[in-house]
Amino acid sequence: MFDKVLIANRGEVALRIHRACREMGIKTVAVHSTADSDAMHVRLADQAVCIGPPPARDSYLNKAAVLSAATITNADAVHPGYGFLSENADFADMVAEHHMTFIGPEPEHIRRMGDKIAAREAAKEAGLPVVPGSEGALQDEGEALAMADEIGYPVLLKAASGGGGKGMKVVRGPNELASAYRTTRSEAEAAFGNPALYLEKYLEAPRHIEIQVMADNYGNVIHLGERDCSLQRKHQKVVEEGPSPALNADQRAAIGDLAREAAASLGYSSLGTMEFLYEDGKFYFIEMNTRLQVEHPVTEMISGVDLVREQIRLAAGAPLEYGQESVNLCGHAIECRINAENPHTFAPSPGRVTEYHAPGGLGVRVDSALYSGYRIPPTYDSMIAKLIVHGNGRNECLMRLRRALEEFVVEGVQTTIPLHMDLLTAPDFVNGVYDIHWLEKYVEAAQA
Amino acid sequence: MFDKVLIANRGEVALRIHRACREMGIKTVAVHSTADSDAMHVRLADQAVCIGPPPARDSYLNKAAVLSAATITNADAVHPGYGFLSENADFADMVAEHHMTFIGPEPEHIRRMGDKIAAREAAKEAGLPVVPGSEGALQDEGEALAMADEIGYPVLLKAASGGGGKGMKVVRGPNELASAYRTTRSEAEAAFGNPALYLEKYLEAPRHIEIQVMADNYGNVIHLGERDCSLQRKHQKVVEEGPSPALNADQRAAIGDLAREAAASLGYSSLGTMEFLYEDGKFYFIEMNTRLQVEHPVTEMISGVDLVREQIRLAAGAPLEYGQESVNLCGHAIECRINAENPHTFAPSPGRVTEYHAPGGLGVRVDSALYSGYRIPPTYDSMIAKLIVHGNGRNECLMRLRRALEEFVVEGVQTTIPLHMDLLTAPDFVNGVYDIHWLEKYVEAAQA
Amino acid sequence: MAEESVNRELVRELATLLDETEIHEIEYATEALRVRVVRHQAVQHVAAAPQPAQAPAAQPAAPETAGAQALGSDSDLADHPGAVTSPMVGVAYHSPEPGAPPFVSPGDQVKEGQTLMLIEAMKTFNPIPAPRDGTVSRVVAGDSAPVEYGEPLVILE
Amino acid sequence: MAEESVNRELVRELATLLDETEIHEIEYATEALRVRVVRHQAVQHVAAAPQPAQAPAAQPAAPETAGAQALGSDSDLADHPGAVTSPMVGVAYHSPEPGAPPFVSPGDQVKEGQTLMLIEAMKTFNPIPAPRDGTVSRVVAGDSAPVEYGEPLVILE
Repeated sequence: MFDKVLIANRGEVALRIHRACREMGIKTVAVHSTADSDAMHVRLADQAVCIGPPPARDSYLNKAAVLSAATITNADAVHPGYGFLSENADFADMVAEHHMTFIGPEPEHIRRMGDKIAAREAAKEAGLPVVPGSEGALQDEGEALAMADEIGYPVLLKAASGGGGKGMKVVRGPNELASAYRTTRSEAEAAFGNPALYLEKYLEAPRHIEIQVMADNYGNVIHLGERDCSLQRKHQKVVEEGPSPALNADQRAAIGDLAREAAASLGYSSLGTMEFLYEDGKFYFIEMNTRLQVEHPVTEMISGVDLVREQIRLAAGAPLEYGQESVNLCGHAIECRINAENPHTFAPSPGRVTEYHAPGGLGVRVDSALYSGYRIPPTYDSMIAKLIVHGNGRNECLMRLRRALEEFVVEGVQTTIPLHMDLLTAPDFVNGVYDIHWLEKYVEAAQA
Repeated sequence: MFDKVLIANRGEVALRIHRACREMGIKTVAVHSTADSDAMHVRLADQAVCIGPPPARDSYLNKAAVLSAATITNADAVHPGYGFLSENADFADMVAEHHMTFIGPEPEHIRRMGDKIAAREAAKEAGLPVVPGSEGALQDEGEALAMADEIGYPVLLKAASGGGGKGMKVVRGPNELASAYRTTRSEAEAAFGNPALYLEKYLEAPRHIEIQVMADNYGNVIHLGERDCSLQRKHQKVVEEGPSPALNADQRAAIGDLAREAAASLGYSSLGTMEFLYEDGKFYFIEMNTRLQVEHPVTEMISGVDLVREQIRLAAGAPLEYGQESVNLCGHAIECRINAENPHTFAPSPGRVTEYHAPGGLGVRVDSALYSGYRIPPTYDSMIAKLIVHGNGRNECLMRLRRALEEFVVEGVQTTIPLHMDLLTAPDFVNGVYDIHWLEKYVEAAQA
Repeated sequence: MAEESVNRELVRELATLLDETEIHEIEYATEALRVRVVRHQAVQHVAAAPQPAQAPAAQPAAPETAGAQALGSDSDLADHPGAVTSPMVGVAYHSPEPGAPPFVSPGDQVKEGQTLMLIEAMKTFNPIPAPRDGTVSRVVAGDSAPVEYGEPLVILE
Repeated sequence: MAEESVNRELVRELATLLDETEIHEIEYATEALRVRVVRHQAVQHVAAAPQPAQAPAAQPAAPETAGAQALGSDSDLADHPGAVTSPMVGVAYHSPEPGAPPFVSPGDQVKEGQTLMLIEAMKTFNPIPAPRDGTVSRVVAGDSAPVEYGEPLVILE
């Protein structure tokens, strides 16, 4: 096992990783920008290294700085968290070249899954259903038109190197295709330096359902059920839950086994998430995340598995300690992402947190690096806390969520806690009847 | 189900009850003394009634005030929590006379188990092993001497109405008996108004192990495993854990079934705890608590059962929803009671909490009514928080406990957090090798 | 003003005003005296205690009572120097029996020991005696209204 | 009032009032006297951030550095007006190669652009130039010592 892990991240996930390491008896090195000197994980870590000024490109995205920090502190592994360098295959290579362990999969898997077209091909080969569409990058407008005729409108044009909802366009008929093709292509070029596009069937009202898998270096893979992350705003997940209100046990087992077999046939190791769209009883693979995810606590609460601990163990070459038959999903969990934003306009609200009081008691978990007096820097992501509740059933879980939100105090900045409170009064959410467009419409209606 | 529950308590347990009610959609009435106007449960409850001045006898123990508050707020049930009126059979009777429900067992069970001699007799009849000793109150010194000769020294003289460690004396030989008998008798008279004594075998180094039972009004009873509460100081529990490091699965099932059958044969309903001493593989019943216990979260964490919710359901006449075969104890849990006391001298340390920050993350639960700026009144119990951690095994649990204690911030008053940190470095505790005297000796050695 | 002694009442009054107006600083000067009171921002000592998110239910909330709904009204009058407060939780009655004239009305002169109201608790009616001679300036607790411990019943001046 | 001696009672009384009213500052002036009592916030803004309970491990902790162990020493010198701070994380070297004389020593006059140290990061050696002319008053970072971003290397005066 590792002696010392460098945490190449900030905020709640840095604290999450610190906690896992601390509980495993592993020393931690925090790296931080000058804006984060007072961050909680910096204070708790065994060692801390300032790696640069506030802009992420000069600190948290600065591969040389992170690696130098790992070198001078004699860390033997680097945990990248999520975001920043977590899906940077070159960084993973560099970590290995420096004789340290990157806590994640092999760089080749990161690289392959980071390219949307390659990922889709890999998924198809591995037996996963994909959204019908072009087999590779489109040659030209003509191919796009022929393809769209074949699979039927509406279709979606997507940048091969896109992500975060950028470089996408819905085309509802052949008359729109030519101009959409040209626009998306130049957007893709501008945003990602790669104009390659592909085209696929556009699903009208799918859910976003993802399967958590966990694989060791010896070919053993298990899945830990699904998370329903359909509640999104501007392609950012806002609320996640598991199990999905839309699946029954047979569907869960079927897609879980598909994901598990796919990971095995890819030769994948470490944690990973297969993301699917789900519509009319069918799953369509969209991408695979080769890292820890923000919403991982949902799975932890229903499976009893500490995913970060397992991720570290797997990276150290430990085998999975149990098989699929020992995975026992129990109860229901919901996670709310709480952002420092105006709950109506979503304008960021950085600044000093004058009071912070997290809810407690049975079935309530808070993952947050906030504390009273902490100043939320304006430089980074606005997510400041994750509230995760667990209950025996979904209804118990919703009731618990309400009482926990009522107890949550964050003063001095605006937060999205009121949005989550409002959601609990929305019959569609309470009934579990929502798709990936639902929240966007709900928010628009509330703003109108 | 009830519409409105009056919470006849204060502090963390009042908040615990409020949370359970809130999650069940039941309105809450907080009652409080003038010293507790700013208490968290008072602020969170749907209604609050000031019932008297700070001394407990004039407020929380004032039956008329509590009942009047219930009457004027139209509460339909009263939850007594633990301590105060929770084991007062007369109060339970009065609640019933006012056509409200006392959330607990029938008054006759409270009454019977509140008298140590009657409880012992009831337990024997119900098939529970008891510490060998006198069958009832001792007639005189002569009977005491004969009995002690029969069961062998050392023996313990105990006040029939005693509790909290008062009115007890260990006698190591016949020469000490006469004077001990007279002293304990007059102490019992003075402290409890009842000089009746009984005598029993004194166990040298037992563990305190208790079984949680849950019974409905229809004769169904289940047990939820044991809690090991051997870590005590001055007969107050300090750390509790479950499962006990001393029991194996067969022993657990055997004593659990005995407790379950005893509760059934007693016609008991509601939550209850059978407390045993455990030495050399044998259990000895000592008493039954007919109420919610401080350490109930240990059982909640390993069983997944919300005990307060169940207690309220059972009081409303609902049946148990599952049988013993569905009880699935999972992992390990440890609770630390955190008191506002000097961690070395245990001198109370009331006052203003200038900063409060509870630990969070996976497997960590905090039950506390503290908040930054709260003033801990000097009038009541010094317990200010319970930290409960859950893990897959005992070692994981201990590691998690350490990291959670490291994150716990309570400033402005002294707390026993450092004592708990120290305990984690004590090999006996880490190895689970302790009895009910161990902590007392550990603390004495640390003070020397 | 007396040179040696602090005008404590004045300072307390300014502190109260500071609270009430949510101002951070008050400077108050007369020819003889200048007083400045300051409260630094933010950390209100009770601020971390959650406020219930639910709207108050059936009963009328006391004005300015944040958090849990207080029982009666005008509980801020409890600090009034002339307030006679309830020594117990119960229901206040203005008259000895329904339809009878009230024990006291505003403007009445009362003697020490004279009954001002009855408080019913646990089916017993407890007379509330006037603690001193005075004039009833206000009857605060409503007839047949629930009252909590320490709640003002009558203002006697 | 007595011109020379402090009216301690008055100060104590104001201090008590400060507590009682939870005010942070009282200024109290009469014609003869002006007294101001202030209590600075108890709440240090970072106070809720947990402090590690573990003693620092092998490396020497920076003086006055609470919490996580800082890498180098003298990090409080970073605020010194003459400090030349490290633009990167790495290892500081005083000389161009082992055994060679150091680039600079205390007392040396240096010209803007003159190399003060090398910082090794990712196997490359980065010269740290003097930002201006001056005299080296102190060499802060040790030879072959790890340095973090912003850590003082040399004091130039």
